[in-house]
Amino acid sequence: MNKVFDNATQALDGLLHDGMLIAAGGFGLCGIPELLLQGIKEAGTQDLTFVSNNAGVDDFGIGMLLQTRQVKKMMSSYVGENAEFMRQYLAGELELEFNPQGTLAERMRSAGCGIPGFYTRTGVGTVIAEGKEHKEFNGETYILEEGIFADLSIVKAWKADPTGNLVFRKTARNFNPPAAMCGKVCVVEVEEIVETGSLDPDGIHLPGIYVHRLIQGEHEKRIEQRTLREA
Amino acid sequence: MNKVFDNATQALDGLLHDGMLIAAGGFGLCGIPELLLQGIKEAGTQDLTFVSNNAGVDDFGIGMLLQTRQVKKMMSSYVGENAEFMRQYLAGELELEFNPQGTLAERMRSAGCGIPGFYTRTGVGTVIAEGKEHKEFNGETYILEEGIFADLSIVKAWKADPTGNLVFRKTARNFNPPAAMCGKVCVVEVEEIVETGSLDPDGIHLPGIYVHRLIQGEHEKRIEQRTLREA
Amino acid sequence: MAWDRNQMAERAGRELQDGWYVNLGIGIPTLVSNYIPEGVEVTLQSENGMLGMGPFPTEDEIDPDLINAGKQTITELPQTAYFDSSQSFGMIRGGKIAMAILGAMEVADNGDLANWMIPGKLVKGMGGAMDLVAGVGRVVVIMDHANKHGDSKILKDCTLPLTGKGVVDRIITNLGVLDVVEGGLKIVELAEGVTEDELRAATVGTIV
Amino acid sequence: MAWDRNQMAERAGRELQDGWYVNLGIGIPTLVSNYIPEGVEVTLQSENGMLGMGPFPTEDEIDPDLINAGKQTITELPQTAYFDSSQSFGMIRGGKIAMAILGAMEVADNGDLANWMIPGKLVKGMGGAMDLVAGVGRVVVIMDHANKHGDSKILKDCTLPLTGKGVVDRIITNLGVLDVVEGGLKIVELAEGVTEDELRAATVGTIV
Repeated sequence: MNKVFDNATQALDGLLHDGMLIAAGGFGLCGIPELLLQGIKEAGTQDLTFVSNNAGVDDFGIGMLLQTRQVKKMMSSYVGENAEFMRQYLAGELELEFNPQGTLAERMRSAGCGIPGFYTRTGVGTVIAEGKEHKEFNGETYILEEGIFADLSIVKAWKADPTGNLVFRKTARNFNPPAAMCGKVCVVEVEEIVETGSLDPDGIHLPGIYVHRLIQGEHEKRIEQRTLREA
Repeated sequence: MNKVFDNATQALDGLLHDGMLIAAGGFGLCGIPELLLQGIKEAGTQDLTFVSNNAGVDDFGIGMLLQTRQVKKMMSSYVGENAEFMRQYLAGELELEFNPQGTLAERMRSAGCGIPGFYTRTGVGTVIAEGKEHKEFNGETYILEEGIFADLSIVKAWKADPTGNLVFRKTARNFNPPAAMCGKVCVVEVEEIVETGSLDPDGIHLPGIYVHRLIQGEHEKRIEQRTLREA
Repeated sequence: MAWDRNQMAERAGRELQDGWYVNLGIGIPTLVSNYIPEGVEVTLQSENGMLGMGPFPTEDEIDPDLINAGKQTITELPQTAYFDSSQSFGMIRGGKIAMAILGAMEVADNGDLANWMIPGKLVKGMGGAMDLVAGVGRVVVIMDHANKHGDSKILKDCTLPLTGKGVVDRIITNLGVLDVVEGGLKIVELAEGVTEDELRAATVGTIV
Repeated sequence: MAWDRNQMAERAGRELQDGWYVNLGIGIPTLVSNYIPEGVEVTLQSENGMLGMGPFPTEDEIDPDLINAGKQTITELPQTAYFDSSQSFGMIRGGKIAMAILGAMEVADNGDLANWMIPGKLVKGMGGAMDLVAGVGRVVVIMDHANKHGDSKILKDCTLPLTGKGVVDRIITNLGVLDVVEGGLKIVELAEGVTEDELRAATVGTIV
């Protein structure tokens, strides 16, 4: 069973269809699956819904697919930093479902763990709670949030072995593990595929069972806010 | 803020009271907080409820506390391998709440994550589902399981730094992280406390935020089923 | 004539497909790991927190921190990954495990499974069995066709408390292989030397 | 006379207790990290998956894989631990973070908070703010007492969409410190040179 593919186009072959729901890892531009997003752009798949904490910037990340009008809907917690997003949204060309960041992460993790719904205090008394079931536990009110089951997960990790065991690096881990868990199929891009047996089995962040296809490639890893202190 | 204590007795000082709910890590005798269980035995605290996957064996683990009659109730998935347990249970001296193993783990993790309830397919149509709320998601039936919020967590890890960052070893990880998450206070025993900065920040299994007190000590690490193959 | 334990395990081994992640129960199911067909790579999950379970250890490989779900000492493989119990059952509940092969006390012809409790007897607990049957992609039961008293373990209705309702996909016994289908059970295969009449006669559950 | 941004941050710094894990919002709250009192050790959480947030990097320390919740490049410390977003918000929702210090557009005298959306304007999203105010042990707001038009940001009822209902414990403004208590707000402290009458006059929300 070979999980390793040559490039994004091959790794995505047969997995894309118009109108599908794609879960993408990353926070801002940190840890986003840039090669796979480029592959989706090239494939030209239409009417996509993305579950992703952010929407990239105008010319990078999911922003790229907004420019090519491939995105129908975003499920996100924060979509600043993207003028084209705002233009399409305010023109009614793009749907947007805001989720509190932690609710979004947990909805992805839950789906991946076979949990179709969970209760949270987050958003009680706000617009987020409207239309959702309310329930009391120990005298406090919680709302029901549902798992997000995606058709495809696209994920960026640092290293993988050929069996798909993944290691992430620093804050580039972020939404990648929950995104990986919630898809029917999960495709991963890494900076380096290492030999099986060379990763510490106690140090694997996401076991290969979650990973169906794998590519290695060069990453731009663009920085959004270059903030320095005096040396 | 010092988290490091000299021994189990000191680390448990002020935290124990009769009738409390204690979450304990470990699976079988693997990765159990043996020093802290010994400390609880010596403290003589009564009417304890333990959330723990298993109940130890007659003279080790929670089994020790069954012999001293300190345990009122077990919340577990499997309690074989323990004759004294069975004797007390069949004599009506011990309460027992069976939980499917995954439900037990998720109930602990959920509480630690501020989730008071979640839906699962596990146990639907069995005695486990009796009296629990049933709900349909996408045409399938699930039951509501509630978070287990413990008064105290006792946990065994392999290494810690003085800030409480924990690393576990092999399958001794098991229930320890979810147990650590679900308690108001969490006390941890490790084989070795290492210098702050010597653990890989990407390789920490449970960050110090979950850990309130910490001891280092010698562990017996008893083996339950010594099973060999021919060399 | 009928299959012995090892032949049943060998037959179960032919259920495995390349690339699958699989959970094997305690007892005969454990034997299946000896019969993984040539060219088929499967990864064994141990629900106490491990993917890539290796064989039992030699004397000097023994590690108290490395056991399987039956609490037996085991070893790791190059592709092994460890994780905690909530993650382990997350992957089970989430359908990431392609198949579980489990023992059973009773199976009903609608796929109901009873394998954890005999009322009035010592009750040890369900462990991870309820999670497995509710969560994995496919549930294969491997068991003797009859119990010690010679009575069919394949019934119209289970008499023992259930582990799961309508969860079994396939049953492998010493007499053959049966699938749970609409309306009852379908004979997939007969064990060597077993006739269809013999299998039907030995089965209480409806065979369609 | 009143406090400036740095004095407000310094005052907020005195809210911190030794051993606490704390989340600081973007803007003035970020400045609080410059005013952690002597002898008080706090660990800063960044909700994108980090405990033990260090200062901004020098040019040669910059790492694209290491940013804070405001997407700014940062550094790690010896006690740093990384984790994923579901774990990060698990600790937030689970009450493991002792305090969040956040900015606000409006606060009501019952503790309602609005800090994420102005209808009709560009909507960027709530990010992690709703999770933080619902989950952390204590919520301290730090903001100017009045908006650009000179109107009180402390109201009887918020006019903007809420981030959380009844979630604010303490408000630190340029004019002083107020606690949300039964029936309204209680003055805890006046900024240097500010009188109680001035504070009351500048506040629309009920002061008890």
